[in-house]
Amino acid sequence: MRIGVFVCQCGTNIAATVDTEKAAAAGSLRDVHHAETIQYTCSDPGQRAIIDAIREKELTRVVIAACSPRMHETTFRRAVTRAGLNPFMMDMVNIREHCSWVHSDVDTATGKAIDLTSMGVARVRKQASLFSSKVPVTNRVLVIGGGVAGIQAALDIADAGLPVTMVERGPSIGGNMARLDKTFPTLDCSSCILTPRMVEANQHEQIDLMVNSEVDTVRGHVGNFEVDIRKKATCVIEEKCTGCMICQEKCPSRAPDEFNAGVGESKAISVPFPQAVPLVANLRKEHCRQFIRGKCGVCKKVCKSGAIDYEQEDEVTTERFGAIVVATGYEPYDWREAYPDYGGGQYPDVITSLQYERLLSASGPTGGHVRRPSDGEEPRQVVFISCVGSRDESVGRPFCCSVGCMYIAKQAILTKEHIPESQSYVFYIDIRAGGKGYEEFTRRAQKEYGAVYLRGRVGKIYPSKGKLMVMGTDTLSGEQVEIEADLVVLAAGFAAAEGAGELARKLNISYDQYEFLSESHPKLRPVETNTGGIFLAGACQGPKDIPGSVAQASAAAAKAIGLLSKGELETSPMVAAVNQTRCTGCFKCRDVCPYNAIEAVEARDGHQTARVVDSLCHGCGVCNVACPPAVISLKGYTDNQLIAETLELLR
Amino acid sequence: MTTIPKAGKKATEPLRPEPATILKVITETVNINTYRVSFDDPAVMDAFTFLPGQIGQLSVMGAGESTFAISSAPSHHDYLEFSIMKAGVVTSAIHELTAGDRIALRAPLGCAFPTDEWKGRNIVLVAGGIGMAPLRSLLLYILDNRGDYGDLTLIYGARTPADLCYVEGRGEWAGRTDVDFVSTIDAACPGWDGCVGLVPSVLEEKALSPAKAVAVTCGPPIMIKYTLQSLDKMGFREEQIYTTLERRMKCGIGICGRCNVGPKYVCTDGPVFSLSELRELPDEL
Amino acid sequence: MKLIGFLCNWCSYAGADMAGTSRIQQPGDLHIVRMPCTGRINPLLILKAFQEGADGVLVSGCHPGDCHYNDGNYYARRRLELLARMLPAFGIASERFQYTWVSASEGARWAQVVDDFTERVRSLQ
Amino acid sequence: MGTGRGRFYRKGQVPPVSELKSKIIEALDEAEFVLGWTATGSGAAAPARFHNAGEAEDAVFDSTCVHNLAVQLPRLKDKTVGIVAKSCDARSIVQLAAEREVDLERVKLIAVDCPGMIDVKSIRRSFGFGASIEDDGTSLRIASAEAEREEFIVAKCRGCEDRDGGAGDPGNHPLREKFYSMSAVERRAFWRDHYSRCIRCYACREACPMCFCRDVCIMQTRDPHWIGGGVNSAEAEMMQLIRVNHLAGRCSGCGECERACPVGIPLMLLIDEQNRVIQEMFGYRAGIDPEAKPPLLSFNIKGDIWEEE
Amino acid sequence: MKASKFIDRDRIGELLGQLADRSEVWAPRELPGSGGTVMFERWRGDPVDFDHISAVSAKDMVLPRTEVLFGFNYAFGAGSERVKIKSGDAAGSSILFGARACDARALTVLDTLFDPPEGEGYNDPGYRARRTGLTVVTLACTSCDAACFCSSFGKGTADKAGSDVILYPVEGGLIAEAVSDKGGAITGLPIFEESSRELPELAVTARIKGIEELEKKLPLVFDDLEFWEEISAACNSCGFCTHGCPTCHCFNIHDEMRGDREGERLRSWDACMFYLYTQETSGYNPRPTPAHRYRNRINHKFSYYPENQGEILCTGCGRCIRGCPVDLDIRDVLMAVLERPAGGGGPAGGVGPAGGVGLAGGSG
Repeated sequence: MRIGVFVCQCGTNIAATVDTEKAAAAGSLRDVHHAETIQYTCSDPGQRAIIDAIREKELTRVVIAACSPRMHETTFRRAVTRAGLNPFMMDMVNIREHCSWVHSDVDTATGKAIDLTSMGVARVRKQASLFSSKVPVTNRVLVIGGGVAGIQAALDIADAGLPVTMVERGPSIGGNMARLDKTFPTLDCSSCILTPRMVEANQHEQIDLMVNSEVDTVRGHVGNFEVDIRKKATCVIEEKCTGCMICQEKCPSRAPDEFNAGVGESKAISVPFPQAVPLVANLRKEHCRQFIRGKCGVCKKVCKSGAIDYEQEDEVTTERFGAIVVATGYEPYDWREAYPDYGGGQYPDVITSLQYERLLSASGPTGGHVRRPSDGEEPRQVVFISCVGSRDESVGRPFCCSVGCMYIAKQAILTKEHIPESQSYVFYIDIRAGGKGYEEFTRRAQKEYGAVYLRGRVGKIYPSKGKLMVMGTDTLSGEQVEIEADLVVLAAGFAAAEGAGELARKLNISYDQYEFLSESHPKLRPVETNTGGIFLAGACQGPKDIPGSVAQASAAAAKAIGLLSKGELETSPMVAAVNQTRCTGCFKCRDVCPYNAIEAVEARDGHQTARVVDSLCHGCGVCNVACPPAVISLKGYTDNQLIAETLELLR
Repeated sequence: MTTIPKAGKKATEPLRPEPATILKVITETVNINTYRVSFDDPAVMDAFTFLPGQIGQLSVMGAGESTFAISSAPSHHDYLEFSIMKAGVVTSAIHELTAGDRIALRAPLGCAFPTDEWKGRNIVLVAGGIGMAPLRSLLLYILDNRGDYGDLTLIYGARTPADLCYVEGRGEWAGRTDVDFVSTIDAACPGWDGCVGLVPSVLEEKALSPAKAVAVTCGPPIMIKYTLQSLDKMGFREEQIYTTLERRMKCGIGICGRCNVGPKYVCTDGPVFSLSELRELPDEL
Repeated sequence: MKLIGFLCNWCSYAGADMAGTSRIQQPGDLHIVRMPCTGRINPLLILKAFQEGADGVLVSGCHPGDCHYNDGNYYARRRLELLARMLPAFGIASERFQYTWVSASEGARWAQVVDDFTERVRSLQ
Repeated sequence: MGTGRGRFYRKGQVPPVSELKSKIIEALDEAEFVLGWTATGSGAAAPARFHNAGEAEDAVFDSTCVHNLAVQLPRLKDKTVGIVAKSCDARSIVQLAAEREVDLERVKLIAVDCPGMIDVKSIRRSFGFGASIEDDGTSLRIASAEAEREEFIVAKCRGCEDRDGGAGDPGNHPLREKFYSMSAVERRAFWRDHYSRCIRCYACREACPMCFCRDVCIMQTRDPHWIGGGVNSAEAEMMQLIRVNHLAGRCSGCGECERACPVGIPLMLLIDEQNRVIQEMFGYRAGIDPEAKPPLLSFNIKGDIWEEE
Repeated sequence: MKASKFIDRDRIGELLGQLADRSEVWAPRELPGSGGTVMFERWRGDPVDFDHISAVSAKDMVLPRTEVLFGFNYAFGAGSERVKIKSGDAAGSSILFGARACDARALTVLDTLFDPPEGEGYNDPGYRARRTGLTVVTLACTSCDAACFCSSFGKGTADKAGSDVILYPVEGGLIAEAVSDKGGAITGLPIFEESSRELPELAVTARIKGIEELEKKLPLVFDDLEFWEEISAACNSCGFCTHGCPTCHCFNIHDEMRGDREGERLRSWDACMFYLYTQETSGYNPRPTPAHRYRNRINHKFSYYPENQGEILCTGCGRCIRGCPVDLDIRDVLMAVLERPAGGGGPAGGVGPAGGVGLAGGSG
């Protein structure tokens, strides 16, 4: 073994307090065949001197005592690579930030620099050449969820030339945004801006759209996932259905209108909404006479294209993907159980904002005329209550929904526009209007549209003579307020989409107590998950408005595109590795791994052993410590290296 | 086990190695190097003799000692060679060494091939992989004393051409008329125009006569197993077949206990055993 | 005195760099060993350091919740707290060991930690 | 405590020996053999395996059956076996199950009511190897003479909550008071002195049901090289540090390490202390619940019992 | 026979003090806080335990648990590194006081391997130095316990092999008989008085009948792995039986570094019961299970060693029986081997009750 030691003077930054010649003489260590001081190791001549010495003295390992490795480790790794060494055969010792700059006494600083250099030599002696390995990837991305985030991610990825499969659980893509009437703060028509994107997604050559479909199982890992997708039987042959809606017209079985959030009614066989993509009918067996009574067959009879098939069964297909974008969105918090004082759902005229959106929408069940559900009357006094199921510790929902304040303002404005003689009251906790143009928007609702904002929570709602009495406290005036309302709109908070936790378990990603999916790092890795190759977009990760969802979707798309752009994955060489002949298969490593990077494989003698999936390992080394026989070790930070480094100091 | 007396020094400190220096490192394969070493003390080097089949304990101070067959010719009096595969702690340390680095050595240890007994006989050497190391020493010995022996055949196989050691030697042996040398690899591969096939089947194809012959085999266990079957088919009797055993060793002088097969110690009674001797031993190979 | 510090690369090592960049003077007894994460620090390494004569061992990592690897310092916290409580039974004064959390921006705090720890161990000598 | 014991260990299932034998025979329906004890001529019972009804005739259970037979289970992973177990042994089995080293479906447990074990080792040292030990759970006769039973109860049984009539703190080590009264410096000297007689036979490790890495244990490997190969006080100290560290949150305090130690090193002082600390920190006791998450393989972001920094 | 001497029990401390002035004295003592463990320790004035057999044999007087074979260091100077080997420890003279006949006789067994007559093998310098400097003062056994079985070898509990002095405990003191000149130098000390007392009645231990037959019988059951598996089923594969044994002598040779520059090559006790003992780098292990290793241990002691060296590698001290954590009694194993039909077959049978089958009872 031939080790070279280079001690940087860093001008006088180091040399002023560390006698670098002495520190280099610590190059009088075992196997050190070359030692020198260099004025600036990181400079071109400095690097050249290192490279020359490696070549001339046939050095096989190098220790550079200079500044912090956080500063120049990459520089010197590249330099030794140019000299023909493996980049990891270089180790840096920090004698500037940790030594010369923090000690003024020359003897102290020099002694410490010598110790640190010897420790570096002891450590580099145990270093092995490290190589990254390359894994070919599947150039296809799975997008789970067809809301605005999913659509955006799919389009961005597809536009980059990568094939995408978009899986949507419901009968149409569009998600919650398709239900909205207008969007704040611009009051754009929601479906006007969304529908073209939905159509584009459906028609895009690179996008394979699968509605009525769910992810069954996920195997494999980053670059190469294998996913079983279940397409649920809808009794309608998608390719044959023209979306003519004649079946819906003739169907004798009534059913709730899911798209309209329960306000209004639909049929057992129906096209979910007029702008649905794909425009295909689907049959809900639980409401269908054919299935309940075993006799009907009307739709089959009236369908001219023969698209009805009562025998249809679920279909499971298996596809391979290189990356997965999860965009499963949210659903409005089901407030009914938690708020008995608001009637717990007993009063028909206490509705959620999403239901109100449908009443405001021209494509809604009332054709855009605001009519209250109980008697179809136009409401005059409308009360909005914010933070129902948000920011409310008492019901276990402490977080902010981040959009309630905004859409209440929007709905107050729209109410006034629809019914000029109406009066809106808004009960709020705080007004959170942090976006561009948001604050101005809430002001407009008050100033221009006369909405009365009352700060405080509503304590009780009770019916009285065909009206709803809303009792609350105005905490600003300290007075009890009682308002006689025709309609009460609750700004229900965000809840994770149903089954989000289950999906997360299938994907092996983590989620919080509310089943919102967890990003890998709240600041620096906000769209990644802890499982490599799986990215988050939109409200599945936490409450978000539309631009936030779209932005995150594009970010997730960029991550997926970046991941697959080279056609293969280069894994970090400083990952953990298992000595399989000695592994006892206790899997404590797997128990602690934050990245699910450990898998079980069968050793040659048939016993189960652990194996590290290089492409998933981030190199934290938690497993190394958890392994009692230490057969899993973190390359570059092996036990033997750390022991040697420690003992050299204490020798 | 053999008629060859124990070679080696009558050490006053049998566990204390002699300092030695690496003269040259020859890269054989991706994980096998041959190390040419000589004792630092000229008197020790001068007095040093060994016979093929004997072994040495090579030390890297701080890493420890490990046992290797001497792979050079006994006729070289100024150095000896070991071909070493990188596998454990000591061999990894050895693989870090370069020419001029210092090591220490206890050699020779163990018993040699009974080359005196074999005089006048035909010799068949069958080697696989790193198992060529002891047989190379034997081959070179026979070539140095060519007149003492009859026909000489060497079959040397490895998985791929890149796994064959001794590229120089192979060139020379192939060019000689007094040795029938076949090198073979397990499966055809581009750039290899030599013999392809597993060692035992290549051996069988040779159809050598067992009369007046001795077969010596060394290599991976699975190769030895099938080579023995082939030799049996060819009519070789157990006492005509020799091999060398490998065992974890420490003292090399028959005391520390770990290398025994039944009552025999591989380090002192072996490593060379005839098949008939092995058959006498308990089945704990 | 020989003090050894095991620091995670992402927070505390950077915090120590920060102290250096800010030229905050510290006693020279502590020698820093860079670790990827406090989760990589084996309590046995600390015990071995004591066994081989270290006068003190200091461990520092990212504040809980800020781990570069999400969970590493949560595991470390349990391991290190257990070690701290066991040291007296092994016969090592608990003053000789400390674990703490220093972020990349807490250069001054790092210098203070080094000062305090060095003084604490020195007072035992 | 957790649900494990209720599911797995029920107290007082098999008091009389005749019943024990029939339980063993019953277990043999499915089990290849049953791990239990047989009488010997040396005054105390020894571990044995019973393959059939005939062999089961030799089965005994008495207060000399101190061995924790669970130590054998990890190496019998591929077999269905029966095992006669005291409550502390059962805790080891539960902990092995929690670590997936034992499949509870394949272990036929024969739980026995434990009267508190007699310290055979100390009797043999005082009365000679082979001295007869007669004990019915209430009165003890050694070498045919009356003896004070409580005096000869194994230390760990004194504090055992599962022993009939037993009460007190866990970990009633005879040296406990002395140990806790020492300063750290004195303790180091105390240990160095005890460790100086370690012969490095690894009996402590091999007797431990949780040390199932045995063949690849870092006490003996050179890669990684945590510990030198010498037999001396310093290496013995490192050995015990390794052992204690590896047993954190996994040890049920069966005491086999100290019992197995042929040179009488009071290993349970460290083990007891660690078990106490683990309970104090995490409210966790190993071997109670096979579903429980071991404390060092899991974490709480908030809500750990000790004060977070 | 030399004239016998006598020393009053009360003056033994004084005697040891005189001996300790001349050399290191090792004697058995009960260690405080060890649950009554008796071990040989350097005598520093503590009372000697005459009543119990030590937990571990006295073999580390000649084969220390760890000894330095030599030290080395990598010299300073870039590019001019040198391995410098320096010699190991030199041994002084020492006295082993209160050994038993089984301990003393074991030394003669070890001599065969480590210090054989010229030309019959290697002389181990460390062993030779310690052995030459060692005086063995043996205590004859007037009582024994159920684990003792030295009488199996036809040697008494006052067998003189390996001893320099034999002490016989009698009323009020010890009768001392010098066996060698080295011993004579001790019994010649004025603290001893001339004596014509009667020697006490010596203990007779249990016996294994036909222990010599094992050499031929063991090879016949070698392949009967099922038998060995049953026999060793409870064995945890620890190394107490070998480390406590006065005749087991397996060792490991290993290098230990102190820092990066200097280190030592050590020889330490090793045990054939350890998995890693025979583990090869390739991962292959010829003795992978406790059964394989137990079989080798028994064969080595009672077949291989007798075949190679002409004597059984066991002196019947019983330490492996007393100290076994799982109460595995080697005598039961040996009896089972003798009873086992050659070539296997029949039920594996397990180990019978100790102190029973085939053992002639002892007295004392």
